[in-house]
Amino acid sequence: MNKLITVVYFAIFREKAGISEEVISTTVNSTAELFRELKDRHKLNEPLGHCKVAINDDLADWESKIKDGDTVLLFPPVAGG
Amino acid sequence: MNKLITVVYFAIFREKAGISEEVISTTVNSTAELFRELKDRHKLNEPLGHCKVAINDDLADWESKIKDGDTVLLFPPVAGG
Amino acid sequence: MKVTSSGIDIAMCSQQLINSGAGAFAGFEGWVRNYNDGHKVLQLEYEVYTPIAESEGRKIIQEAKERFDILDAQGIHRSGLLEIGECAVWVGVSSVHRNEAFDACRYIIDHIKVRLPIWKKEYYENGDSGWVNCEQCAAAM
Amino acid sequence: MKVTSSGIDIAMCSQQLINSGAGAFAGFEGWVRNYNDGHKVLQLEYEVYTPIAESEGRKIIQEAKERFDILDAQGIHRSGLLEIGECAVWVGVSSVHRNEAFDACRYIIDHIKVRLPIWKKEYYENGDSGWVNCEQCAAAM
Repeated sequence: MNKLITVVYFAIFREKAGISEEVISTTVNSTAELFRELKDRHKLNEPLGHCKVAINDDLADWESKIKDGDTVLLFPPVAGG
Repeated sequence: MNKLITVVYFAIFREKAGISEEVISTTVNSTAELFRELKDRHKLNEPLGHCKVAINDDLADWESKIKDGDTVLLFPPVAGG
Repeated sequence: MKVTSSGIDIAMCSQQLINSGAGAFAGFEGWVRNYNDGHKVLQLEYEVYTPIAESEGRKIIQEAKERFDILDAQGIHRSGLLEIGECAVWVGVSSVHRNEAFDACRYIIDHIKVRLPIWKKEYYENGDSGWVNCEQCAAAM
Repeated sequence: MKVTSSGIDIAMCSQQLINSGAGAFAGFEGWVRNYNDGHKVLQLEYEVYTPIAESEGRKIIQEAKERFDILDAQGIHRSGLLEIGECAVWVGVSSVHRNEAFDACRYIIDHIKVRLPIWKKEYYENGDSGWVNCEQCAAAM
């Protein structure tokens, strides 16, 4: 079944995607699957292991499940400090 | 031969000796010998190994030789910071 | 833990950690450097996702309080454009004795750097810019 | 390394270590605590032999510069009467990367505490006073 997911892009991901967020219709179940789907479309070439993800403002991991209506935040490699 | 040595007392040593400095005439050769001589006179009961000594404004050790005219500073256990 | 778009008043921040039982304070400040990896940096921009940066920052501080015998700790991170020499991040820890303050301060800054959703874009003298730690932009330079 | 009988302006001190090549600053502040070894402290007095405190302090900072890859370091120690909560000693270190700043800062404060001719007399609530680290006064309490 298709889910409607809001995806938010940050920093280099936002620049690559050319948008800061979008709503997509997808059949994927996990954050990792979502990332792989978007990676090709938007040329998000950072290795998955260097990136982070959050669902509805809570940090998640790449095995986390996504459900209809979720907002998924895609974080490229961080560089605070 | 007797030497004239100026001895300066700090902190608890000054309080024990009741004076901040004095000129003494002594035959001792090293700082340790000087300390032992003054220890009894002024009840300087701190262990030698916990104390420091300086000669003419340079830190010395307890084997340092003293000579006529030197100023010897006797430092009880320090507690900076 | 706070994210702010204006200058960090370090004296005021550390003042807030002063406590009559505290004997030691360890602080860390990260300043904008003029060089990184051999490139002359003119300016720097931090993008921060504040809700998670602050909640994850508070979690790090809580972890530090559980691991080390400290009295209090705080952290502040800048967002937006910064000039060379400005303070980008500040961490302060108070404790009864000094070793714990140093250990906790180091723990907090180490974890801030790898766990908070903060990205740093450097603007170079030659007109280029790049997101630090991103392989794509590194490869493009 | 300086000894001063007036309040330490920490913001001004750390400002002097800011350098456009410095990315990291680690600082330590020692504050007067209200308790020591179970005794309530009302006030504290530092006696300092300034000529050697300053020369030995400069030596410690020089050693830190030789041992750790840092850019600059400074230290200030108070003398005279201090109230609870006042800053008694400040150490600041700037470096390109943070680990060196932390290591050097710790080295400097560790050595300041054991090598400088500085003595601390505490005045207690019960009217007694004592020189810290002196066995005689400890035994007398």
